[in-house]
Amino acid sequence: MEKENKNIPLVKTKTFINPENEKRSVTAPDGSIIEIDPIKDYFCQDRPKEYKVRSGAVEKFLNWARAESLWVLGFGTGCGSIEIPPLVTPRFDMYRYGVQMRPTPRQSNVFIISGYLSVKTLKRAIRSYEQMPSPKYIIALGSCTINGGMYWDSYNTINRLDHYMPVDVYIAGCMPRPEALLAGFAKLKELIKAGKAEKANEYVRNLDWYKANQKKIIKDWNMPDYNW
Amino acid sequence: MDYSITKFLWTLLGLFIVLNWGMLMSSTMRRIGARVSGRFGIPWYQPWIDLTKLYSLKSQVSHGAMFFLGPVFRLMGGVGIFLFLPIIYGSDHWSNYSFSGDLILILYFQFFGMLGMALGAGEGGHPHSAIGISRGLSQFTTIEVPMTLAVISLAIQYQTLSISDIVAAQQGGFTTWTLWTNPLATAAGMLSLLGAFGHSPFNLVKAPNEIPIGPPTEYHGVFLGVLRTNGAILHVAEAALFMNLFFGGATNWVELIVKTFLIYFWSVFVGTVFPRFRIEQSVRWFLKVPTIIGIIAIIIFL
Amino acid sequence: MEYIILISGFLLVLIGLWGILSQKNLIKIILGFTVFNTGINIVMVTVGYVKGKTAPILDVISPEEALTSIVDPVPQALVLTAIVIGLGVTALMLVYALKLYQDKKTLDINNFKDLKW
Amino acid sequence: MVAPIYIIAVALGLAFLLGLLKSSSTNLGSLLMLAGLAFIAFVSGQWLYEFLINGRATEMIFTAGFKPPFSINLRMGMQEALLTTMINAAGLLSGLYLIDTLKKTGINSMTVLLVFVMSLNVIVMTRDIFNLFVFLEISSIATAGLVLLSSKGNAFQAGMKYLIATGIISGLFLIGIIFSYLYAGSLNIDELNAAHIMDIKGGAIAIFIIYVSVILELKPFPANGWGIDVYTAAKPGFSALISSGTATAGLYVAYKLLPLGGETWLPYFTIIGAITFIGSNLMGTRQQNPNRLLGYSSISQVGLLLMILGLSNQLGDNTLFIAFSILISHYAAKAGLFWLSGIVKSQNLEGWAVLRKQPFMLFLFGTFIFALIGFPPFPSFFGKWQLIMELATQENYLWMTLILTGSFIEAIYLFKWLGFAIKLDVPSNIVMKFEWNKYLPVYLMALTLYVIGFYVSPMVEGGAFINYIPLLFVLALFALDFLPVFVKNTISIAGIIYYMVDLFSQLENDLMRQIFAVIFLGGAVLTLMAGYNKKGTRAGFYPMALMMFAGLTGIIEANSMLEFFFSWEIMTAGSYFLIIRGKRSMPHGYSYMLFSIGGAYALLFGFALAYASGLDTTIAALGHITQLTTLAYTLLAVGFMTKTASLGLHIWLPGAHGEAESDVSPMVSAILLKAGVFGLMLLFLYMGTGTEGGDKLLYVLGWVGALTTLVGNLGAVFQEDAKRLLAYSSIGQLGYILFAVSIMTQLGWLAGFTYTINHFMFKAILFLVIGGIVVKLGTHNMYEMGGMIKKMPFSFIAVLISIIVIGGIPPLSGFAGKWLFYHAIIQKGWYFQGAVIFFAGIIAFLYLFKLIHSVFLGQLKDNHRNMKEISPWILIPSYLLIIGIMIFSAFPQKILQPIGEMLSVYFPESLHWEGTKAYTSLGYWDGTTIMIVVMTAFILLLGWLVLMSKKIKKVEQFNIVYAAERPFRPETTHVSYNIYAGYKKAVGFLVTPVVEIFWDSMSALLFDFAGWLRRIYSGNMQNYALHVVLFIVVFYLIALGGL
Repeated sequence: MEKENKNIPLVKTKTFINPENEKRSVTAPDGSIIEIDPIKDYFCQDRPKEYKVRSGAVEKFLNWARAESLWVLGFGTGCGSIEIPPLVTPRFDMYRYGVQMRPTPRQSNVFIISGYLSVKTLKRAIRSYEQMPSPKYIIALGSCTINGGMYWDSYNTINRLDHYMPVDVYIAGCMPRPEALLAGFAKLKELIKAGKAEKANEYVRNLDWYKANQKKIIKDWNMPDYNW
Repeated sequence: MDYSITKFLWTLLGLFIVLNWGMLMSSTMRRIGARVSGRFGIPWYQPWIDLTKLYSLKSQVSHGAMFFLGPVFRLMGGVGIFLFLPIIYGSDHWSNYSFSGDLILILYFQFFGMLGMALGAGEGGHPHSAIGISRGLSQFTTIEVPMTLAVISLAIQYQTLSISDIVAAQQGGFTTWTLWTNPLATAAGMLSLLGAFGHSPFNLVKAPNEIPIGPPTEYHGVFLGVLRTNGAILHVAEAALFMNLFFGGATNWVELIVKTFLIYFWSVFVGTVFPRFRIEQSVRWFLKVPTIIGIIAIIIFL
Repeated sequence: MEYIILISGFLLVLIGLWGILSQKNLIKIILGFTVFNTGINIVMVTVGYVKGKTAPILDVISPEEALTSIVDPVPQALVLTAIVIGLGVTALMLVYALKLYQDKKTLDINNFKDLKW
Repeated sequence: MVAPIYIIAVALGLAFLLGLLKSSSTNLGSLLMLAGLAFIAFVSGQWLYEFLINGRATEMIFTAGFKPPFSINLRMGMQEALLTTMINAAGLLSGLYLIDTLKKTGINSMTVLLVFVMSLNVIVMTRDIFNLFVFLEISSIATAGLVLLSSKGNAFQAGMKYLIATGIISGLFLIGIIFSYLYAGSLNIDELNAAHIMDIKGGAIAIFIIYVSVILELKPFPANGWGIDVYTAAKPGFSALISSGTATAGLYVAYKLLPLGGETWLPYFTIIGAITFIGSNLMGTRQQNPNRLLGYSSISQVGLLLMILGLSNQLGDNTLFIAFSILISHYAAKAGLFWLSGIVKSQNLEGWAVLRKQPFMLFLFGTFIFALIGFPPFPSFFGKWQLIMELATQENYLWMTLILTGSFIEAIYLFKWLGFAIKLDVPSNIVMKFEWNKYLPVYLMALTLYVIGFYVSPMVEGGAFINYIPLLFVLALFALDFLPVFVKNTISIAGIIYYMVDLFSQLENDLMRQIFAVIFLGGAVLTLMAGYNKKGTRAGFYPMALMMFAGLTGIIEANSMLEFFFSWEIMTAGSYFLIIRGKRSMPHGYSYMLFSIGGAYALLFGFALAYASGLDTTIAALGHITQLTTLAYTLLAVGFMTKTASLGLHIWLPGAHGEAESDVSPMVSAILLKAGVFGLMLLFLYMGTGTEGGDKLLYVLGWVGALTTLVGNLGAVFQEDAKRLLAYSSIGQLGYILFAVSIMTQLGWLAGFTYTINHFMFKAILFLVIGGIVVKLGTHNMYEMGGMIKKMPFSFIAVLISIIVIGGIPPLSGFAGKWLFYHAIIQKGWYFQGAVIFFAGIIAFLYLFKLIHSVFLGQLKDNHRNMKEISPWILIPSYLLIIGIMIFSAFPQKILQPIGEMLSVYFPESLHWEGTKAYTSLGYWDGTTIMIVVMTAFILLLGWLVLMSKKIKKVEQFNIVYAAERPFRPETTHVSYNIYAGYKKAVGFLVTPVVEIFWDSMSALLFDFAGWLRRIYSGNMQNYALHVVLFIVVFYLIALGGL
């Protein structure tokens, strides 16, 4: 599915570089001068590649394993993040379903965008998402991620999450209760088991479009486009 | 000295059993923990699923060669302890490669994995990794003090450092266990075990929610899978070591399973009751009560 | 009689020493020094003196008599030498006093403590 | 043959002749004066030659044709000839040196100089006590006259003080003479000596007066303020003459008059000598003015010689040898130093750094300093050795202690001075101008020291066997110092390899020495290889390095204690120069030297006790010490422990090793420290077990070793400086070795050997590699490094392997040490020491991780981006050592079994081998199998990971999970500084620098005491006169007043 650029009005954007990240030069021990570009030098500049989606019995089994072992990144974005902690309480006990919290994106598969996403947080959310190993999934929680919800005309939040990040499952409501989240997980599991949750590849495929969208509202990129 | 293929296969089988028992043990412990807080907890087979998933993830980044080798070192640490440990007393098949060294070998082989992990995590470049390692090493220096004292006490008691001989000396019933013949050494050893297993209050290496999650912050996918594999093996192997030293060893797998479970449970039990120490508290604690117990355990033999 | 001279010789030595140790003026110290030297010379002469014998000068008495009648000549010879040396030393001291005076325009020895410790 | 009387005749004649010259014809005058001085030097030299070569009999010269007592007579014997030659040589050279000054001040001063030298000659030769007095006075007057060469105001003051004091003293001397004449009826010294004046009533007073004045002439502490000022104020050229000439003559006077009072008076000489020796040296520690410092040093040396005279009845036949060898060192060194001081023209010690502009003069300066302290190959070394040996046979421990203490205090200020000269910034306001007449005397005096040192060495028992070949090699390298590094390095390595081959043929049956030979010389080759990456000439490095290695070789080769000590001191000197080469090494080289000298004196004391026990000079004498056995062993152990840097004596090491140059650090750490280990092993082998004191000592040393390990390792944990960290680690490792050898079982020693070999290998690697990196990155601070693994992968592997060995992680060879340790400790029953050792062993992981993490892992710093791998010349030796480690790890039995067999001669066998498997009564270990198992398993597991891995994306340093932000800079992301803060909070109290505080307060105490004491030198000439009088009174009260 190819996204089109029409949806977003083209606006000339001016990038902003924090003085801290301006180019600077340092002196090496042997006296030579080294130019440092803090935005580029420290980071891997490569574009991501799509991974191969296999089929067959083994892959089906592995998909089942992926579905039954959902590791959620502990990253709360909006007011919805308050709905996540109850999931580990006896009342909801998401561990039963193989859903666990992980503290680092490197070890997580599932990213719950829990509610409204300010531009500032969006940048962080994108990075965290990009740092997660594939296959990875996004659950968008609450109305704000769908159309901005009560923040639809806010100057500082986004209205449609899937312009910026590929969403697997939307959970509507303001706010959805933990039960809805559990239902969301169930839905996600279904998708994974069916082999339909390959949005990570879609993100890679349409990376330019996503990046263009992201850059339209995020002015101060202080890292390269894609975060490994 | 048996280098035959048969021996190798038996050892591999033993490793497989230990790995699976380790995973089962960990899920059981987590279920117990869940029940304490009124939950169901994970399914008993969750570790296997997690492991499968980790091994089947599709993208992988690496910070460098040492980052890549770190998990291998770590796994080697766990496997090594298993290899050099006579896991079942009186069994040729399950004595593994324990003929190549005695208790000292195992005590020092623990560092193999620690060091490798530390280096691997270090190359990851994440500050939390380094902080976690520095805590882990700091704590480990003091964990080993009561352990060393206990080992010396055992060596005086049994006049041997060979694990098989120590187990042999404990055969003959419940009352001949070190637990009863040398309770102070056992106490020192079991207190040091709390630190070695790294459950609360001594879980400041990974320190969830504080420096999430310490050394393996950058590890993911296959790397994490290797680390988890190691965790399962290591826990059983270490528990088996304590079992051999203090609780009469095991003459069959069932005995091993029961005893290692209880030994491991001891640390989980303490962990569910106490909150986490700060590093200096932990260090001081190990240098106080367990060390004093260890010293007394030696003094009584003087 | 010899004892009186001997004692007075020693007394002079002590007076000289007292002068050296207590006077603040360099010239007075040098005077003390000469007194000290004189005392020593007197002591030396006295030690060599034998009661009732004459000076060891051979043109008055014959050499044969000399052995029994003159006092020991050696101390006298020594004293002569010592007086000469004392003269030399005193002269040098006075030169030094002069130099010191030229340097600092004073003769008070408390002012000459540039070198210490 | 020219009769000695011509010395006087020609000098006096010339003096009068000079007076006739016009005052403007200074050139002619100076020529005449020099000719005169040369002539009298020739006369005395000719006599010396006659006595030495032709064995001529002593000649008496009777003046005026009469025999004593009616005439003055002179004696020209061996001693007189020697001393007058020395005096005249000094006179001639001083005359040459002062020629400009003399020309400026006029002909009269030349006259005075001639008369002065002549008077000293007569003082030496005369056998008439009154004549002695006359010429003493003449020399005093001449001295006072020559002080005026310096036209500074303070020279007048000094001369005045001198005149007043000597006036009092000579007056006193006169009274003494007249009274002794009264009792003995003669002025001839020989007859006076034969007269037994002591037995006559009142005779004691006469003797007392003579002695007190003779001693006062030698400027005893504290009644010597007048003398010091002369040294300070006079022209250095003349001070040299006072120091070398007057002191020589004065001492000979004392020697001549010794029989006058007989043995009952000797102790007073000794006591006064000792007080002077120690007191003056104490004063020296506070001096800032080089001339004044030299003055104190001169007086202290005279005190030492006075002591030796006082001890002459105990030293017996050796008195003259001892006195001469110390005197000649003092003579040449002090003259040389004073002359140098005139060349440098600096009023403070710091200004001497200007010597660095002329390295050869610096070399001479070092020569003089080392000769004064008594380092080999200078005569004073042999003299001091013989002195201490003889004193020990007489059980004169108090004097031994005092002599060594005094010498130590002397070293304190002399080495401070030398350090200033070597390391401080070259002052721009001081210019050293080459004037041949000033430089030549200095050269000659230094040459004298070497020649005489070589000449006297065979006179000491065992000295004939000293192997000078390595030293000649060193000398050759000195000569070749202008060559580029590459050539010199090759020559050095070739020489060492040749010598090693040669050495091995001698050590066929001595495995222990073989092992140490490999460590010392093999290590030398490997560490020298790293030198190939240096450029330029590297002036002075090679002679010094080779000097250290020559010393180390000598230690192995030594059969006698003298050879051992000789080599030990050579090694110390060489290593001192190596260490002090580092940029910021001055204080550390200084403390290294002081600890080394302290240790060397402890060794000397111990050797002396061993010698005294059986008059045996071989090293085997250590095996049967009967005098103060425990003390002897303790002292020897302490002596060796200064080199192994054990607890309490370790504070020099971190700085010395940490600040040394990058390839010097491995030399001094991996190799030099093993000299101490070798010494300890030798000592313990001879000592054996079973003696009560010995066992107690071993027990204490065991604890010391354990605590050293703890302190060293803990110290390393909290270091931020990479090389200091390694240095502290060395302290810890040496603690292990000390502990291991103290166990005194086969297992313990095997552990000791394992640690020794391992430490040699891994510390060489670490210091080489880390040193190379430190140089390359331009910083010592680990927190300023990071991420080097990507730039320097080979270095990383080398360091990784080393730290695996240090940590004792199987399968590498470090584990062998740990395993042996556990078994040894449990067999021996040293449980708690063992627990401390193992605690320390685990602490090692903290610093090892810090080291490798901070340098190689973590974040790469911006300014290190373009770094390349360190020089292959550093990596090659490192990888050769790694091969060694690997072989040792895979086949430990190949090395440990022969060592075990060697040890089974000394200890009951507690370890046996079956194939590759080692058994003790406690357990077993099979290094080879472990290696195979671990390697196989590791490869399989690596295969597993590779198999499971997906396509790996290699990412950059900031591609980390950073709470979804980016790190600001590498510096803020690299966790290294104070990484063990929490640990410090918990156990930081253990690293309170108690030992440093102790030594600091000790030195503060010493300096404060010296500072308090020197207030007696108020500068007031009356006070000084009072001191003289009080000295007489106190001496009288003690000697005759029954006090």
